[in-house]
Amino acid sequence: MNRTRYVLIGNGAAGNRAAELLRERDPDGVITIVSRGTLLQYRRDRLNDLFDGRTDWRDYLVNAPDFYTEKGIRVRRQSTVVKVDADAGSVVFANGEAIGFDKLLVATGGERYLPDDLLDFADQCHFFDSYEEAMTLRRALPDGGRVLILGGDMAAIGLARKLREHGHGVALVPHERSFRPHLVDEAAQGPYLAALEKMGIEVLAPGPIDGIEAADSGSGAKRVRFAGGGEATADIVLPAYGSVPAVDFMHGTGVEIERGILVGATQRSAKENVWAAGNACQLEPTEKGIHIYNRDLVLQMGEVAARDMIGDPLELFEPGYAQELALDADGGLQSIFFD
Amino acid sequence: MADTAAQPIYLEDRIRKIEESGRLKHRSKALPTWCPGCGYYAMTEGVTLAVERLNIAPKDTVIVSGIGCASRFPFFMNAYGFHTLHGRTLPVATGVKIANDRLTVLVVGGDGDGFAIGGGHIPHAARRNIDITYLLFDNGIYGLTKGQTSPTSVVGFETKTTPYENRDVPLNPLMMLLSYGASWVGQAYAGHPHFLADMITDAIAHKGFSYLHIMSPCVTFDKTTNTYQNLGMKVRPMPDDHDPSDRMAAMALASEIDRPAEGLLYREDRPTLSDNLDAIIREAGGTPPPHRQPAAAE
Amino acid sequence: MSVTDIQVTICGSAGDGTIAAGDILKNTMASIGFKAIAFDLFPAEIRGFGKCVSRTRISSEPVYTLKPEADVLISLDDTHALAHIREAREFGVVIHEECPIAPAAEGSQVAEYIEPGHLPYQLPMRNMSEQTTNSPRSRNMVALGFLAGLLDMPRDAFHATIARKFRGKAKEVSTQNVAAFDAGFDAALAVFKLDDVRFRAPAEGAETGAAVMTTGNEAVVRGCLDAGIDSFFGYPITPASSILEMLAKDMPKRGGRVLQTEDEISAVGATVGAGYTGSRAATSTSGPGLALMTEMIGLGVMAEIPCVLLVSQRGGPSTGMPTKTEQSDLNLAVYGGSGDAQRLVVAPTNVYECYELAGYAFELAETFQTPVIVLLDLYLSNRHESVALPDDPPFALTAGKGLSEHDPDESYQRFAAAADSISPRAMPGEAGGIHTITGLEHGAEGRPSDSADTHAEMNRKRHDKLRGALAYRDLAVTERHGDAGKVDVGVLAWGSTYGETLEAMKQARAEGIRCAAMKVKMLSPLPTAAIEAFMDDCGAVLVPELNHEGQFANLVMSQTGRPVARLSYTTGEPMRPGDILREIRHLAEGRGPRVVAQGPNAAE
Amino acid sequence: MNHAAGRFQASGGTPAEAPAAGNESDDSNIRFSTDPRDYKWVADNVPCQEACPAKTNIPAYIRMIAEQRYDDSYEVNELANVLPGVLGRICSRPCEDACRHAWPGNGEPVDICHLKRAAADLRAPGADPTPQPFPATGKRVAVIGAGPAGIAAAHDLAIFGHEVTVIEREEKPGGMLFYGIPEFRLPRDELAAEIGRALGPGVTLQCGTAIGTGDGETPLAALLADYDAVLIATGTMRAMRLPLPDHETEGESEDIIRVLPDNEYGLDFLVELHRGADKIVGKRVAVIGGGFTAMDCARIARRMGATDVVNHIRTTEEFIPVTREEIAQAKEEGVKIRGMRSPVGIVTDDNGRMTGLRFKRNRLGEWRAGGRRQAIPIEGSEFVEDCDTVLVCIGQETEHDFRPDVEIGLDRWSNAEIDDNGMTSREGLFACGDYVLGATTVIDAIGHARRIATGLDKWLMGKERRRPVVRIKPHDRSDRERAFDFIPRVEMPMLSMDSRLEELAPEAELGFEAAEAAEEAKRCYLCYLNYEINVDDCIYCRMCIDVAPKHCIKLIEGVEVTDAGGYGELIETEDWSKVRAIWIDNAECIRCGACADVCPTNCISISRKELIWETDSEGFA
Repeated sequence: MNRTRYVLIGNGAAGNRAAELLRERDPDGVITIVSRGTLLQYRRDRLNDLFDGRTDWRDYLVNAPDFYTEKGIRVRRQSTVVKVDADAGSVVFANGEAIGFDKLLVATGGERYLPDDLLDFADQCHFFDSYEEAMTLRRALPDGGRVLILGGDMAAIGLARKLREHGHGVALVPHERSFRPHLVDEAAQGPYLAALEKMGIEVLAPGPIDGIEAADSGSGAKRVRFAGGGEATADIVLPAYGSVPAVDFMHGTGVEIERGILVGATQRSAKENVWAAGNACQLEPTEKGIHIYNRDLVLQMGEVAARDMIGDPLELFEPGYAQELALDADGGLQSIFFD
Repeated sequence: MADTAAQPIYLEDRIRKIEESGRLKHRSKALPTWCPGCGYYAMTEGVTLAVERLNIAPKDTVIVSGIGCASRFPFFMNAYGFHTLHGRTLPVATGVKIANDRLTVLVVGGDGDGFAIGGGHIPHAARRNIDITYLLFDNGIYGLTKGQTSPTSVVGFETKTTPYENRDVPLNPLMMLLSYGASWVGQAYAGHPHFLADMITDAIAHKGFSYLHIMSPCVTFDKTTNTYQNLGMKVRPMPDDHDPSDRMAAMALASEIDRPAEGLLYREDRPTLSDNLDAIIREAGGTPPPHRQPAAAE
Repeated sequence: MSVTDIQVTICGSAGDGTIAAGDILKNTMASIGFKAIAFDLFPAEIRGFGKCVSRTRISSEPVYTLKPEADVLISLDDTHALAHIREAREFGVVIHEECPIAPAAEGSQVAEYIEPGHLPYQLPMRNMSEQTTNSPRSRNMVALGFLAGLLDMPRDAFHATIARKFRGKAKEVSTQNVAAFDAGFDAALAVFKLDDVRFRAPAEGAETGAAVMTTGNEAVVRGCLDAGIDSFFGYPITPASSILEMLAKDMPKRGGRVLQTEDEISAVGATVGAGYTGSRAATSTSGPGLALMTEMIGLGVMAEIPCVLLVSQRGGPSTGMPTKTEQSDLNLAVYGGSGDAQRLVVAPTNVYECYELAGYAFELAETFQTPVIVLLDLYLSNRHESVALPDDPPFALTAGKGLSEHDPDESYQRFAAAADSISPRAMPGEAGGIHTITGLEHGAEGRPSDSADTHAEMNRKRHDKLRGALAYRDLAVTERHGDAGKVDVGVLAWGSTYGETLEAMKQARAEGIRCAAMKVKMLSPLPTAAIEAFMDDCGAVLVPELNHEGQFANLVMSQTGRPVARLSYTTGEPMRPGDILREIRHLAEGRGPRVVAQGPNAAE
Repeated sequence: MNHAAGRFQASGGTPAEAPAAGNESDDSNIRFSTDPRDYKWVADNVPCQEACPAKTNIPAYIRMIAEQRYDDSYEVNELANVLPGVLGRICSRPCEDACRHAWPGNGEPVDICHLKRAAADLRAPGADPTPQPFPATGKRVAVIGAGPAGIAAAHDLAIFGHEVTVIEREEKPGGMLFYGIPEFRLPRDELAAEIGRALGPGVTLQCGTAIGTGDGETPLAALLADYDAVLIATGTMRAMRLPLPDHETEGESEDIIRVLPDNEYGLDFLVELHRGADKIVGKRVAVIGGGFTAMDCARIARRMGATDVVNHIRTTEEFIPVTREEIAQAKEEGVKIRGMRSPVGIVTDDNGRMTGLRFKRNRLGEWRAGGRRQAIPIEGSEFVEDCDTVLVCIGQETEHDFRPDVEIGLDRWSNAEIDDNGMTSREGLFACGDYVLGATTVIDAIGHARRIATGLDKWLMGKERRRPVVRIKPHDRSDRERAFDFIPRVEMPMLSMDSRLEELAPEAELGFEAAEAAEEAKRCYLCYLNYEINVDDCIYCRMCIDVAPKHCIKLIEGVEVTDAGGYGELIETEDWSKVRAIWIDNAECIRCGACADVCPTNCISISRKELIWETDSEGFA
């Protein structure tokens, strides 16, 4: 018999949700999740808990390994997709291996956005996008140590809150991409920055970064020099400028990409055997392409895509546009990205 | 004396002569139990003469037998004897020789023991050129088990196991040994005890694997084919012009099964198994222990 | 936890250096004081691109067997590793090649089969090897280095071992391998350690350097050499071939003679011949060969000839499973042959005992003038253990009653009666001892006799004399471990299975079950008294063994007349401690003996 | 030694050169041996020849009969015993007592004697042996007495080339042969013929010439003067006196046997009878004694019409020195033999006529020489047996009346004492036969005479010219079949009883037909065949033992060597390491030849070993 081969690129919520649903509806399908990482799907959004002592990565897994075993879902990790041939129906990995697919879901999510002026100093920075990065950061942060956040997206701000709880010093250098994924004009940032200060976060003057270097030998502290003069030191420098869809590898596959992969109501791309979901996709029509996908929406997308992949599409759903960033009565930040 | 006059045989002179020959010391106390007239008696006497001539002490002689009429051979000799298993004489003898090169190792066995059940060992003993002497007693029948067909039984031979006559072509032992690379191959006839003794002597003296094919009747179970009378008529002396270093010539002789020639068919000198094993030891940086070296080698 | 207990499985194809990598790993660990046990799996047909698997368990505590699962699985050849992917435990590490020579076909890569529970590490071993050594041949070193780096193993110890291993080869061979190793090591330092596979420095005071990784067959060979073996006759057969190979190399250095015979019959025949002549002689074989040898063993028994047979069992019957382990030749070893042909049979339970028993076998053979079978199995023959063999061997270079012990006034009788039923033995070349021996029943002087009295008396003699072997010098033929005194469950085991038995017993005791185990190193004659004493202490007795019929259980029951619970199955693999533990629990619950003769999976 | 001569003599008529069967055609490999071991071998192995005083080569002549070579057979005899035809009838046959065939387990002896006669009877008429004498020596020898000894000696001396004169007192030659032995045992024409042949060329016979100092007698001294040597062969012609306790008082001259009518000495009775005197006997005849003379007297008495003839003997039948046949035939003819008694006196009636004999009973006592037993009288056991005639035959002795002029030394039995050559105490005077031996048998006398003849010749010529030698000749077969061993002894055909008793003359024994002779001849073991294992070729396979009819082939470690230089016991062994040889024990061997037939290496050789006379006219060194 001919078993449908589903390849899901991306080990996040969308991909995993889709896989789960595909399995429910197509018991015989061959389902493969492809991931660049080493770990099974885990809750990146919960990594703050590391600072509560929950350091064992197993605690963040969404499902235990035998969940996949039982469901017969393969998870190819440490596998970087370098090329997709939609017409031939094949996915090629970095090690030259190719696997075939009948239906492809791209759910690679977003990848870290790093301003050009920081590219040279990445190795002086810490990040918080994966368990590995988070653990590295935590190990590098001494008790009561100070963290300097550049930009400051919602994930970083969430972390900042946690760090404060644990008595760490946190400073933040505002940037037009602060508060991402919320879109907040620099001009409109004032009250929100104030809210941050209320949270005990020292807000520094914005400005381009001139360089980042080790503060002094041994301590591991970093010094950040600002183009406009002045500098700041911290134990950890954490660039946090939000993310952009990680879809570069999809160029030239025949799908239409603006920011993300343009998909229709059923998450299907311009290629009839390619779907996209989560932060990798861009819903049409876009008004200026603004899209804020929280976890629930991402799960929905995965589900919609899966339904369509098995040929049982849901009727169009209204992507619930998330509210803007807001302040509560006593001036605290309100965001769907805070759980 | 050359003259044909009946020389009187004065018993006490004979007895003295035998006594002086010294060969009796190679006999055990046990009276041989072969059928009266059996060629094994000639072989026994030949061996006692040979080892005496070669001045080999009984304690340095090891006689290995298998199963068959030869199996009791060691019991009738005053030598270290090992009555082993059917067809396994050569392996055991190999072990004995490898364990101690000082020993003169004789293997005695019949055509059944050697070429039927034991056939697989002969090529290797031969090619390794282990320095032992294999006295193969070929009477073309199984005697101990009371008369069954053997690998050298002639076609048409009727025995208990071939009541409708043997139809299998007998093998040619000499041809085999020659092609196996035996370094000494000879043939003798039990009815010519003096020549037999000489051949046994040469076979033992040869340094390497010596194979002596001894034709003999089975006086009890074969009254028709290999009788003393028939064999006596068949055998012929080795042609004077035969060159024992010519293997092909030897094979030609071996193929004349109707006119078996008595004497040395082939001989060559090449290193024995022990020589080679000791060479290996030296190459490996060891020293062959003296205790098993031939006295000469010490 | 401060205990280190890591099992590494390296899987590759012949030529990938799989076994070599394993050797370096285990030798390094042994050299720095870890206990290690290892079991390599070779292709049945050497060369070709047969599968090679090297399994090594490294522990800071004594270990007696391999674990069923690996903590780390290294694939040097995915096509072979695929089958072993499940061997890695959940959250175990899988290290595999990132860059195959050609774009690999779908389904040919380990990557595709790595279990969700595994932690995969793709590594461009080929590239790294070629970068550092201009050749892909050192992929194994790269992988090993990566492993060492990943587990924070001491780099220098590996360097030393690598240097040792390639001693004698060209200098650059060693340096290139070290370079490849370091490349891997450094690569590992760069990756985030999920910190799951734990490696701890060996316990303080673990003496380093003394222990060497040794296989059962190597230990047997050392035993033979240390016991002064003179002659050896062998015929190649898995898994005993390496004994012949190693002796062929090492015996000549000590003046010994080795002959590869035309078959096993010839091998044992020559061994008997040499033994008769006073040479310390041995042969080696496996079950099928032993079957061929039984007739000659009977002769050895009858003619009272010392000789040693080193037998490594494999899956049977017939050609069976040449590369699988089994303990199904006990009956053959103990009973094989015609007539009442009792001989000595000793069975080592670990690598050190392979050395010990192989060495003592020659003494036993000479002292009791009989064939001695040293009964190993493939698992014991091929597995490595870190053992420290004595510099000063315990073996006597001569043994047994010689001609000198016979009263020169009396005429010499080879089989003269004696209080201990052992007669002075003369050897060819000795004056005054001339005699003939035979496979026929014989009287005291050796001459054949079929008298009823003689036969009865000689049978008695041949059996009685062997009793002495149960109390020979300081050779312990049984050993008890675990709880002393009365226990709920006693496990009676022999051969390689005793390792799994100890593991299972440890766990059982950890679970609070009063449990003891007894190893039986001599199978013939059977130390019945010691066994019965052990049984007296046991609420129930379990006999685990790798055969279908429960041959050892049968032996014990027939000689003690007491019931035992059996755990006998044949998978071709070593027994799983879990299966033994399961039976121990079963018996501990007071549920009666049961016979478990199915494979482990079916057993629950 | 001079072989040429040996061969010459051998071709003089020994069977060696007699035309023979194929296996004898080649003479090149004959050997002659004087090795004592060979003499001993013959002595041990050919018991008949050894027992024969004349050393007759018995196996040879018997074999020739089997081959129907009667002339050769007769010749072989003649060479040894001079008078085959005579001895073939009346010989005392010591050979038959010794015959291997008579040994325990082997059955009855071969009828050696009668085969001798058969050779004589069956040979071609007039085919006499023609011995070639030595060149004449010119020596003259006188032989006194033409009895068996005289005839034999004269015959030999003539062959030695001497000129011989035989002087006989009686009218006819033959001595006891003519005057003692009755015609029914020895036909006179046969006797005359043989004597005539024996005393052939070179012998002068003077009968009716008495030696003595009386009228018409020739003094011995004169003979000694005339001849180079004189040989006395007068035998024992005087009957021994019967000692009778009742009549001890009477002196020699009053011997009651001589004075009382109807009493007579058997010897005198026979001599007178054969001189031609009329002799009669009563109905009841008592013969005292158990020797040949006694038997002859008894059987003659039967033929003279006596109805009740009794032989009274001191012991029993088995101890009397006559052949079994003799006794058997006598009994057939009605002669009674009464044993265990000794006469003590003559019983006479009032007018002095003899009526009977008084005896004492005897019991058997000690053994005596020659297998006799002592008889010990039992006191008070006397009894009387009536009879009409008494013939006393208890023995004979030498008489010396004929030489009052010449003294010679005598032994304690008053027989002549002689040296090795046979010479008496008187230079040149020799003696032989019964005159030296005392009363013996014909063959004893002949055998002795021939030895003395050799000695006399040696004395005359100063060197030995004849001696025994062992002739050894390869022989390729046994000449026998095992079946021969089971042939029963052939009975001698006898004249019917009534025609036997009618008159004195007719011969009782009719002699063998050719077929009978051949059959009997087959029975002979041919002991002269020597079966020997050539130890060099022997492989000790014991096949010969396997087929041996008895324990005649032995595993031996040694053999006793006797002082005589011959072999004694074979020392047997079952210890292989001591088995020096497998050897045929010729004492046991019955020459069946089975062993030689089966030997795989043909190491069993057969050779004929015969004791023959080697002669050399030049004498031996």
